[in-house]
Amino acid sequence: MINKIWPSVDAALADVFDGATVLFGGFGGAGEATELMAGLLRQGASGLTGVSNSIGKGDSGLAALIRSGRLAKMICSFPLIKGGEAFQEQYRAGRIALETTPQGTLAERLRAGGAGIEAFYTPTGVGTEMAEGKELRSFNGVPCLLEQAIRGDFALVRAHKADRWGNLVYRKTGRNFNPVMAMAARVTIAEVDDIVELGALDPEVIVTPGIFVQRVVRRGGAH
Amino acid sequence: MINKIWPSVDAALADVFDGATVLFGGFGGAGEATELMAGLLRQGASGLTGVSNSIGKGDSGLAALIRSGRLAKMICSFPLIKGGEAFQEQYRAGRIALETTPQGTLAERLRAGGAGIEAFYTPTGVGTEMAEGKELRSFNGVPCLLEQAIRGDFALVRAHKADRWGNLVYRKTGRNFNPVMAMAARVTIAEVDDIVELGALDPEVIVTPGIFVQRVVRRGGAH
Amino acid sequence: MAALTKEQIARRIARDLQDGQYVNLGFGIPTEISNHLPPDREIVIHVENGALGLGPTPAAGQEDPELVNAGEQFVTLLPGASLFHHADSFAMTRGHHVDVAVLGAMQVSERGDLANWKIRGNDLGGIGGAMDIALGAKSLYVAMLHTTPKGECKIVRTLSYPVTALGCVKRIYSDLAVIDVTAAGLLLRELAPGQSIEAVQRLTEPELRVAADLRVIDI
Amino acid sequence: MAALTKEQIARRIARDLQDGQYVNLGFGIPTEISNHLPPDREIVIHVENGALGLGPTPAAGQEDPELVNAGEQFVTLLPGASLFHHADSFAMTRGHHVDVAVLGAMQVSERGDLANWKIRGNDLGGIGGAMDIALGAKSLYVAMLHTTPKGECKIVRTLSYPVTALGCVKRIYSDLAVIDVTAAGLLLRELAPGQSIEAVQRLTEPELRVAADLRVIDI
Repeated sequence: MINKIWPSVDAALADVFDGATVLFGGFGGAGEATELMAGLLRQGASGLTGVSNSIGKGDSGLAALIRSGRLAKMICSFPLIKGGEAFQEQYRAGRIALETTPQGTLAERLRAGGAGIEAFYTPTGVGTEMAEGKELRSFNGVPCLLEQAIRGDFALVRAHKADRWGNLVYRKTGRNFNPVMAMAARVTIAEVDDIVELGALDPEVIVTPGIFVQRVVRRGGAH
Repeated sequence: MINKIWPSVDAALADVFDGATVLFGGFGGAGEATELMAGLLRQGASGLTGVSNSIGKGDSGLAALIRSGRLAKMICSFPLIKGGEAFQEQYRAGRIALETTPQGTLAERLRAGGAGIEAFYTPTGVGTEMAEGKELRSFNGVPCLLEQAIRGDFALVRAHKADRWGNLVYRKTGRNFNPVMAMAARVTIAEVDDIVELGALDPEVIVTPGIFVQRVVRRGGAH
Repeated sequence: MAALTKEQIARRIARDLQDGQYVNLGFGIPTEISNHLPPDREIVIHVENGALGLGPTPAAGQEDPELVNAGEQFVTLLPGASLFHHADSFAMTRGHHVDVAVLGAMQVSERGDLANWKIRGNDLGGIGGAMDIALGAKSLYVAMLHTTPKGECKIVRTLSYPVTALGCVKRIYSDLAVIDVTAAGLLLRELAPGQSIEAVQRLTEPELRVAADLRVIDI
Repeated sequence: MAALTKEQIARRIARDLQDGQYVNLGFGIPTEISNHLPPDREIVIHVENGALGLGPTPAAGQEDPELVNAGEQFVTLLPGASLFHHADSFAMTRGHHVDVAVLGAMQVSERGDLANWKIRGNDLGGIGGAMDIALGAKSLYVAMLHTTPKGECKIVRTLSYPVTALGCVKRIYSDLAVIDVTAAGLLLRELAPGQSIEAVQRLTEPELRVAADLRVIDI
């Protein structure tokens, strides 16, 4: 019997290893796996490469991980945001590397990683700083940059409901990066509001099929 | 007020021009826009490039268009199927060109066209006939072929329900190529079982947002 | 000689949005546009974080933390709205499905190059979705104050700020004027009430051509 | 000396599918496997035309023309099933999310190269999803009769039929044997009842190594 429901956040995160690449879902406070991020802080893995739209705010979640020196590198589209001092301090102290990538390119690179597409040509970023060191090539008269897939060892995603097969649905703009990150990681761990019976989710409305999800934890459950 | 509902198949197809590229949704009889295909036969445009998973069966739909000599070229993954004599006759008589592309590559090329991605590298087809004339390049040790986006002037898609903004939901495996074809065409015409009030489709379950759909016709309506 | 307020700029832009258009609104003045949409038109607002069909700002107490726009402000959905993930959302912009995007700017060049993401000389900058949106919208409008707080020209011959996208801006709406970017250079189409061609030209680095039907912005 | 029937091949393969695996089944013998899945395991069947979690063939009169598999046969969905479009479906295969694919074959080489889509010398062939699936599955199994109807070897040193994918086959299940493709060549693991190593070798072009624990297929 397939049962991807894990009893606790800590159990689900136990095998995150030093140097792993971790994908963090969420945008603007919506769709963030806050309990998994807090769990990762307890868990202690370091030297991580983080992939996320931004670098976290204040002193919880991704910002807390960064402040604790657990990330060696960030790949993101918003390294400079209000409340993002944790990252800025680490960055200016030379303790964290940064790869800035346009938001749409970030989403597409993750989807490519999940879909087995190794690289693609996009017009975004041509003529900008983002083009530095990247191949420039035109197709049908459209100049494009070559961008490569991103894959994660782990993805920490937030969803609304899950079943024991790992099927996920989201809530409103909490969806954001979560579905493409779920595709792109070897181990996707989903933090969800509710766990429902198998069959309770209409096959037509499942956004992330369980094939992309390895572990599910319920919010508000045991650490 | 946005109203993408068109009164008839013939009106919705009136501007299909000679030489247009037309994307035909459907797989194995599911999700085929049969009334739009019959309408295109009446409409008379010729020299078309068709994009579809197969080349149609028997003597209706795509097969009827091909038998009538209206397609100059097909891009598909199944040019040889039981019941596909219409295509085979035209092909062997040198009256239709063929580009065979693996099914997953076909879906991805259409999605790329819709997403503004001009080209991508995929491992599919390396070492096969499909590699002929295509650039071969390795990423992270994975040999890949360069494949280019496909875009259509028109897409004839089949869906289950639509609203006047053109939002679509599908039924079961009738979904298949329809959502990526809707993305990839300049004018997407959707043939639907039902038209519902705006707001009747839950925003969470809409598969094809209306931005990808220009015209909607109801099945069983006027020609 | 008063320049337009930011709200008046937003109102002016709103009038140019057409029934049925899909529109992406950036941070700052552009966000304000959604409060001034013509009531007789259906304009579908796209946010890159994954929704089409935004409605008005929610009433106090009605905010949903999982329903925000790209500026992290609470929003609502209209009937007909749809939700989707980031890759699909940027397929809409990059794939030229969005009709109009309105973005803020630090600088715009006479060729329509846009700079709006990073201060000159800064090591960090938040690019977000600006590059994808600037390049992908069928028409890109810029909404901005005509000069910096120090009075420096923001409409320039060549960008000195880091580029967002090249040759993308179609029209500039400032507090002083409405200016089209054309193949023949910048075309002054409208002036704020009380402004003169000469006054606007003094605050604009490239030479302005003047439209035959130059008008005063109706506010 | 009876070889296995196609149904027996399908049964034998079904026994190797593990609880929780995502499995794609090609045309022919592979399709038959779904009728022999171990009842104590949950195995999630993927079809490339857009569903996960296929159930048994529908009862007569219960067929839904919009619910078919890749072979255009009517299917059903189990609780837990999901539906998706073609690009997402092939993301599952190309992106190495599908654990096992079972495909038919015209030829398999000793290096695990697969030919299964086009007759030698034919101008037309239906490739469909075979290339994507062969290359993307974590483990690719082949289900086939050991020889052609004319008695020609289908397991060969080098493919003479058009290639589907190179180096992709992990295991071959035929009516005569179960053979692993290993870095050191083909390894004979199981024989059909009444078959001998020598008899199978005679019908197999490359040299077979024989597993230390060679067994008879339990049917």
